[in-house]
Amino acid sequence: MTGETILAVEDLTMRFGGFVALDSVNAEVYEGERLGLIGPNGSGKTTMINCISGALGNYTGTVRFRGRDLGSLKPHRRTRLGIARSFQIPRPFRSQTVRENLAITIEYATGASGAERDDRAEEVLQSMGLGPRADAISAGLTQIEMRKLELARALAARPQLLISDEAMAGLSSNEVDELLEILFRLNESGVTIIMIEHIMRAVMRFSQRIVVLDAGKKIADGEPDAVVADPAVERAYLGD
Amino acid sequence: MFTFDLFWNALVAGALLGGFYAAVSLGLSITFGQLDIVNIAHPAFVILGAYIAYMGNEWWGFDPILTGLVAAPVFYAIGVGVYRFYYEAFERRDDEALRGLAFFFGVMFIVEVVLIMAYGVDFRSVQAPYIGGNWEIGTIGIPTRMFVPCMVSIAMFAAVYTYLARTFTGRAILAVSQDRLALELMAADPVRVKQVGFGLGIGTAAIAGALLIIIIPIEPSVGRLYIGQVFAIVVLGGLGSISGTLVAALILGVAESLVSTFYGPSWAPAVAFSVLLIALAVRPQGLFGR
Amino acid sequence: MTRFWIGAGAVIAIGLLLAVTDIIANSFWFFAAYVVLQYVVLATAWNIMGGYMGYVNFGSAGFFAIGAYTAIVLYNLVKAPLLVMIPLSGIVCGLMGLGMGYLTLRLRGVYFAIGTLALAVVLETLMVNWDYVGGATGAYVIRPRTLEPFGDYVKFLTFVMLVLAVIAVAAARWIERAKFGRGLHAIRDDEIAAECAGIPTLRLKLIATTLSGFLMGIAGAPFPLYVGFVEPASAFNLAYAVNAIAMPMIGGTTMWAGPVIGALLLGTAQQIANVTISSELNLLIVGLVLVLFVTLAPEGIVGLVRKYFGRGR
Amino acid sequence: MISLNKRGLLAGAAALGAAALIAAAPAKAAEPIKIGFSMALTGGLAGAGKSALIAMQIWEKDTNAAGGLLGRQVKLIYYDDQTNPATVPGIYTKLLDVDKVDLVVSGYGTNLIAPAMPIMMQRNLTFIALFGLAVNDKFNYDRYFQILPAGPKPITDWSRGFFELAMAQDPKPKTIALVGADAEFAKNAVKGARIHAKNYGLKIVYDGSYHPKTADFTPIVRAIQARKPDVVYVGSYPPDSVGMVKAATEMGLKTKLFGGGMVGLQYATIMTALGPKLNGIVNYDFWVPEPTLNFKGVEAFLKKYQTEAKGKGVDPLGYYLPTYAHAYLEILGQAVKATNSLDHGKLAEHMRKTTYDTVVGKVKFAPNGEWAKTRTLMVQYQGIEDNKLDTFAKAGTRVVLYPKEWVSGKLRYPYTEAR
Repeated sequence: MTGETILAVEDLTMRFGGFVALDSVNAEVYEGERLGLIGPNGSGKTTMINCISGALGNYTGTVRFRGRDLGSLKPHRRTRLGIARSFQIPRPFRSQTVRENLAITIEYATGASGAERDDRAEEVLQSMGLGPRADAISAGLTQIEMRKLELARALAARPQLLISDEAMAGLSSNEVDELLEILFRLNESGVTIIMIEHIMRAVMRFSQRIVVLDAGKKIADGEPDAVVADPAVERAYLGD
Repeated sequence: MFTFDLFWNALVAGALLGGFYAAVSLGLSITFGQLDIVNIAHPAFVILGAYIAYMGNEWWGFDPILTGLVAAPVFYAIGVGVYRFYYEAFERRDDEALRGLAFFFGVMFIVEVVLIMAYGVDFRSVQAPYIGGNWEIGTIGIPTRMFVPCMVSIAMFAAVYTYLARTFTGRAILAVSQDRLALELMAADPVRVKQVGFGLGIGTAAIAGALLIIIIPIEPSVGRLYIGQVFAIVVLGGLGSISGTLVAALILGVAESLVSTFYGPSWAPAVAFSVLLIALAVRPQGLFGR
Repeated sequence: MTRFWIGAGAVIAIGLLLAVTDIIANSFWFFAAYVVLQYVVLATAWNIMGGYMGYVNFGSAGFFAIGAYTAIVLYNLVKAPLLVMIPLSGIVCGLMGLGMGYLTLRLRGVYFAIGTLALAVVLETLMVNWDYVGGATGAYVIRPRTLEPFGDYVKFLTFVMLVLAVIAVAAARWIERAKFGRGLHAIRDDEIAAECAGIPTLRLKLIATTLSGFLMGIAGAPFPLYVGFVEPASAFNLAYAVNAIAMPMIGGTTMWAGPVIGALLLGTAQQIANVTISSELNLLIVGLVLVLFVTLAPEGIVGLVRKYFGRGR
Repeated sequence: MISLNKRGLLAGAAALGAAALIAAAPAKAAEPIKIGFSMALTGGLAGAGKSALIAMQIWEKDTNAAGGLLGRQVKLIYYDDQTNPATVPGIYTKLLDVDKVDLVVSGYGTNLIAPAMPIMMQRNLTFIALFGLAVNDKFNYDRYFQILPAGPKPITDWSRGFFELAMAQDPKPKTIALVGADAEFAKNAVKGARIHAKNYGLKIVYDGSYHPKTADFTPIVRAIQARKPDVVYVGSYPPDSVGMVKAATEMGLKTKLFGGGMVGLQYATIMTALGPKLNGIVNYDFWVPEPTLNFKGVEAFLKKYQTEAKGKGVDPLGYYLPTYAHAYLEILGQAVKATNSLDHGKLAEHMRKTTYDTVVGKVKFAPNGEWAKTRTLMVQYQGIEDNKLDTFAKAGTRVVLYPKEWVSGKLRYPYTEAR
C-alpha cells in the first residue's frame, strides 16, 4: 500500500461487564491511507475508535501508533501525538465561538500560542469554509456547520491520523460531497484518515481499503469492491 | 457489647426507620431519578406537608396520615405549577443544570421562611392513637409510631410502582428522560409527562410530611437536615429505580441503627454518607442503576 | 502595570490607611467589611470551580470550616499567629480540594455536587467527635485586644481579609486570561471533547479544585479569631454554602467581577438587613433575589451590564 | 515612631471627644437610655429568643411606665443574630459604635454569648448574659454576670441535684448510663454528670452521644436498656428530648432514675405534646408554678407575658426562660438606680456585691459572674393525665425535689413505678 504502518491494532478486546464489544481485533493502517471502517449498528466501530483515541482505556491488547505502544495513555496525550477524532454527535464547546473552539485546541494540542495560534485558527477556518461563521457562538450553528466544526477542531490539532466518526449522517447529498471534498484535500496534504460511515456511497467513493466489523469481530479487510462482494459481509448486513 | 437480642432489635428498628426514609426519598426518586430535575427543595415540601398534617390535627383533630392523603392532590397541583415555571424558565432554554439547582435552592429558602413567618420556630407535633404504643414480639419491640409510617410508606411505594408500571402515563414517566425514542413512539408530550411526574413527586411529599411529624416534632428548618439523606438514598438506590430507592433507604436505616446500637450513635450520619461517598466512587450508577 | 493592578494596589493602600488611622472611628464598619470581604474570597473560590469549570461545590462550608479548624489546631498547639494560620489552613484545604478533584474522575454533574455535600457532612461529623478542637462543645480562641499599628485587632483582621480578597480576585482574573482558564472553560462546555482536543483535563481539574480549596481555606482561617468561639454548627453553617453559590450566580459566573459584585451586593445587603429588618424577611429576600436572578438574569449582573452596553458577542 | 504619633493623635482625639461629651451632656439627658443586645429571632433558637424578647419588652414598658431610669426613659435596641454566632461581633459593634447604646446585655445561649465577649473585654463593658454555660471559664472577665442559676461551677452544679437525689435512695444506685446530643450544652451537661458519677463511685455502663438530628431513638434506648443501668442521665435538646422520652416510654425503659439535663421538656408545646409520657422523669428546671417558688412579682409578670405571647408562636406559659430574661434586665435596672450612673465600672462593682430581688427570687453573683449558689431545680413530672396546657400551669405536676429550700413534694422512686 501507500506507506509504512502508522497505526497497528493487535488483539484488541473490550468487555463491558459480560458483553464483549470487541473480540481480538487485528488491523493496520498505513501512512497516507484512506481507510473505511464499516459494520452494522452495535458491531463495535465506535468502541474501536474509543480505544484508539483513548476514551476507553481499559482494553486488552495493544494499540501502536508509529510503532509506539500507546498503553494507557490518556486521550489528550494521544491527540498531542497526532491522533485526532471527530464525534458522531458533534460536541463543540457550546458557549464559545467557532474561532475560540479552534484556538483552544491549537493551544493545547500543538502548544502554539499568540499570533501563531491565531494564524493557524484562521487557516483552518478558511480551509473548512467556516470563515463567515468564525465569531458565532457554536451552540447556534446549523447541522452542517456543526459537522464542519467537529472536523475543523480535529484538524486544529494537526493530526497525522484523523478518525472521522459518522461525520455525514443526516446530511444532504450536496453536503456529503462538500465534506468528502474536504477530507480528500486533507488526505492529499498527507493526513491518514479512518472514516466510519453508514452512507455507503461516501465510503465507497472515499476509501482505498475497507475494514468490516460485525459483533466485535473483524470479518473482512480489503479493497472496497472485494469487500462488498464478500458473502460474509453481505450476511452481516442483511442477515442470514 | 453484642447480644443477638440487641442485634435483631437494631435490625428491626433500622428497617422501620428505613421505611420512613424511603417515604421522604420517593418523591425525589421520581423527580430527580426519573425526570432529571434536581429538586433540592424536596425536603422543604415534605416539611410543608408536615405542617399541613399538624394543622389538620390541631384544628380539627384529623388523623395526620388522612390529612396527608387529602393534601396530596393539592401538592400535586403545586408540583405541576412549580414544574411549569421551571420548564418555562430553565428547561426550555436548555439551561437547567446549574441555574435550576440554584432555583430550587431559592425555593427551599422561601418555603422555609414562609413557614417560619406563619408558625414561628417552635417545635410542633401531632396526636394520634398509634403514637406511643409498642408491640413486643418475643424480645423484639416494635414502636407503633415507627411501624405505622413504615407501612404507609411501603403502601405508597407499591401504589406508585404500580402506577408507573401499569398505566400509560406511568410508563411515559419512566421513559421520559431515559428513552426519548420510546416516548416518541408512545406519542406522549414530554413536557406534559414531566409535569405529571413532578406533580406526583411533590404529591408524595404531603404524605411523607405527615409521617415525619408522627415520628419526630418538627420546626421549619428541619427539612435541611434531610437534603443529604434523601439524595444519598436516591443515588445509592440508583437513579431511575423506584425499588432501588426503597432498598437503599432500608439499607441506610439499618446501617444507622446498627452503628447507633453497637458503635456510637454520633457516627451514624457519617456512616450513611461515607457509604454514599464510597458508592459514588465505586459504582456511581447506584445499586440498581440503569 | 495594568489598570487592574493599579486598582488592586490602590484598594490595599486605602484599606491600610483606613485600618491604621482612625479616619473611620466606628469599628462597626470593619466588622461588617470583614464579613463581606470574607464572602468575596469564598464566592471567588467557588466560582473557579463552579463558574469556570462547571463543577458545583455544595460543600463550601466544609472547606471554610476546615480552614477555621486548622487555625484552631494551630492555636491550640502553639498559639500560632494569624499569618502562619492562613497559609497552613490554605494548604490543608488545598489538599482536601485535591482529593475532591480526584472525585471528579468518577463523578460528574449532579453526582459531584451531591458528593461534595456528603463530604461536608462527613467532615462536620469528624469535627463534632474530635475533642481536641472542642468537639461539639466548641472551642474558644481568644484574640489579642490590639495590634500595632492597627489598634483594634479586628481592624487588622479586616485588612488581612482585604488582602486575601485581592489575592483571590487576582488569581481568578489570572485564570480567566490564561491558557489554564480557557482549558477550564472547555471542560465546562464538554469534558470529553476537551480531552480529545489535547487538554489534560484531569490535571487542570486538580489544579482548579486545589486552588479553590486553598482559597476557601484561607477565607476560613481568620474566622476563629473573628468570632472567638467556634463550634461545628456555626463553622459549617449553611449560610456559607448558600452564599458561595448565590453570590456568583447573582453577580455572574463567567467573569471574575461576577462573584465580587455578587458578594459585595448580597453581602452588604445581608449586613444591612441584619440590622434593619432583623427578621425572617432577611432570609426571604435572599431566597427571592436568588430565584429572581436565576430566572430573569441567568448571566447575572455582569451579563445584564454587558447586554445593556451591547458588548455581547 | 508611627505608633507614638498615633498614640498622640489618639489622646488628642479622646480629649476632644470627652470635651464634646461634656458639652453634650445636658442635651442628652432627655434622650432614653439605650440597652443593646442581639437575639435569636430566626434559626434554631428563635423560639426561645422570641419569648425572651417579649419578656424584655415587658420590662421596658413597665420601667418606662414607672418613670424610667435616672429620670430617662429606657429603650431596647436589638438585632436578630439568626442563631448564627458569626453575626454577633458585627451586631455588638453596630450597637456600640453606630447606635451608641449605653448598656449591653447578651443574646440567648452560650454560642451567641461567647462571640460578644472579646468586644466587651476590649471596651471594659459590664455584660449580663442570658443562659450561658461556663462562658467565663475561658475569658475570666470580671465584668461578666450570668443569670442562668447553674451555680459557681456551672458544669458540675448543673447536675448536682440529680446525683444528690440518686445517692439519697436506698439501696443506692450502682450503675449509670450517660447519653447526650453532640452539641454544646448537652456535651457540657454530660461532662458534668460524668464527673459526679466518678466521684460517687457509680459505674458508667454506657456513655454515648448522638447526632442532634437523629430521627429514631429506639436503638439508643435499647442499647442503654441492655446494660441495665440504675440511673440514666440524658443531656439533650428539644427535638431529641422528645425522641428520647417517646422511645423510653414505648419500650418501657427499666431504670430507677431517668432524666437530668433534657432541654425542651420545660416548654409548654412539648409538655402538652408528651403529656402523661412525662410522668416519673426527673429533670432540671429553673422555675415552676410551685408554691415554694412564688416570688414577688412573678405572677404579675407571667400574666402579662401570657397575654403578650398569645398568637406569636412562642412558649405560651413563659416559666423557663422569660422569667430570667425579665430578671437580668431587672438587675441591670436596679444597679443603675442604686449607683445612679451608667458607668460600667460602678455597675460591675455593684453587681459583684449586691443581692438583687427579682421575679426569679434573690440573685447573688459569685466572683466569676455565675450565681453564688446553684438553684438549678430538679423537678419530677407527676400525676399528669392529659395533654392540656392548664395541667402544666397548676402546681403539683412538676414538684421540686432540689435544692432543699424550694422542695415542694416527694420523689417517686423508682422510675418504673413512678411512670
